[in-house]
Amino acid sequence: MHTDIRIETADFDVSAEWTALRARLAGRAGAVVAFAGIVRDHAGVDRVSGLYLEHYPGMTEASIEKILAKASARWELIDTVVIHRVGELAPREQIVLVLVAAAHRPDAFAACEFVMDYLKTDAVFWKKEHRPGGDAWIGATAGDRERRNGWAPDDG
Amino acid sequence: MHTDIRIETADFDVSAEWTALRARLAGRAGAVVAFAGIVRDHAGVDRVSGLYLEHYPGMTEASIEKILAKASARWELIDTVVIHRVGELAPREQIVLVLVAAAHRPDAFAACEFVMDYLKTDAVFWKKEHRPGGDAWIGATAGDRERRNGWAPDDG
Amino acid sequence: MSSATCTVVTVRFFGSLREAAGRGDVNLEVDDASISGVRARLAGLLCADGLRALSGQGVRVCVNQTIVRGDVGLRTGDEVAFLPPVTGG
Amino acid sequence: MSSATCTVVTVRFFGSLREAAGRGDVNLEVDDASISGVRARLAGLLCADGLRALSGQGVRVCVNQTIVRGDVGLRTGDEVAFLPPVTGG
Repeated sequence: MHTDIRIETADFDVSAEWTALRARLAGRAGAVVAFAGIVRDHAGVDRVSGLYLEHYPGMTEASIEKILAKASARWELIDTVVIHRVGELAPREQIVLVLVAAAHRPDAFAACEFVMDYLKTDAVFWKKEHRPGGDAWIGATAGDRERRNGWAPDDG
Repeated sequence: MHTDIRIETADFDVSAEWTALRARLAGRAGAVVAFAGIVRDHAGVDRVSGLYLEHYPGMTEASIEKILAKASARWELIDTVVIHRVGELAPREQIVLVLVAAAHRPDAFAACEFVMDYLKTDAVFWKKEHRPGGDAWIGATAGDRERRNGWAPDDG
Repeated sequence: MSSATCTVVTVRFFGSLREAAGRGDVNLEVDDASISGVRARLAGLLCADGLRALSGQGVRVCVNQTIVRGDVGLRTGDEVAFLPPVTGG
Repeated sequence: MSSATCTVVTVRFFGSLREAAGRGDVNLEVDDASISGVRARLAGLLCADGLRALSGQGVRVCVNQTIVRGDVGLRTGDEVAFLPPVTGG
């Protein structure tokens, strides 16, 4: 499986990543699923004027590698790309891109969603929301943990 | 909800579609999921040298509209795009693109997969595979129907 | 048959049925303005295999792009379509 | 303290702990070459709030980018990191 993990301050270009992935694919790939996370301008009832994302170089990449290894042990994947931004991000900016190519559609969908769910709970990032009332460091929510734990090893 | 349904002979440009969708999104969109189906060079053990896709202009678009209406009744969606190609397609060519934007990730993932599952069973297309032993019209498989029926109205 | 008493409909065939019928569409004048009237008229037009395919498993009949069940009446200008099982994606 | 008996480690703070500690990293000379030795040394360096935060709920300690539980020994050059609860995506 081809794997690409990148932590970047600059915005990523989904078009370029998609095109590069497609160029790598041989004829056995039947499905590509892409997920992009975008900074919303609110969180619940609170307005959010931006996010600050921090990582631990080395450890962060390793935490994502572990997630991709888990995914490729469960599904037959051909190509996976994870790009995660750090630094200051304004609303409407892209935060994260997950690209998964597989021979079959169910594998590509499940793996992409699995990777996103694990990124929320297991990837080594810290996230601060800028709100009118002040900044707030936010962690994974109970809902995030529930979704992650829903991927029991035997339900895939 | 913004909706765009197109049946085209020419290849589509995921980059252009992605960029256009992002430009339409306001700050409440937090998630974009894209699925692209690609012609594989085999089906099971058989080599496949290409596909021929046929549609019924008017009725095909209506069948996809109905699928998108079902999806938007179940999930909170902001923007959906379905582009489906017809005509002769070679292995590695793109067949179908489904783009879904939503405020939240679970909605975007579920709706995109739902739309793909329904396209397999309910969208008005006919598909012929070119194989070394001769051409074969193929229909939705038992697996396709199972996946579609898995979206019972009360399990979302 | 006189055009005054005749109903003219378009019949369309898709996918494997288009191949079995040897054509994509045909305009038919039918005395019996109904699906069964169309089928009777097609009996004089298609080969046995083509005709049999129209009643194959999973084949649906549409009038003006709406699926119909059983026999229904037709008017001049109606479009009757025979659809084999569909699959997209 | 003499450099011959001292262990020099780098301590790093992330996210809310970086803010609570008022710094991202610091090089520490510790006589007691262990996590508890680092904590003792930090007591003389951080304000009470910062120190308390290091023992907050969900805080994990890493040595050379591997999570450790309980107290472990350290060598010169080791990197000790305090990680508050993570979230990506």
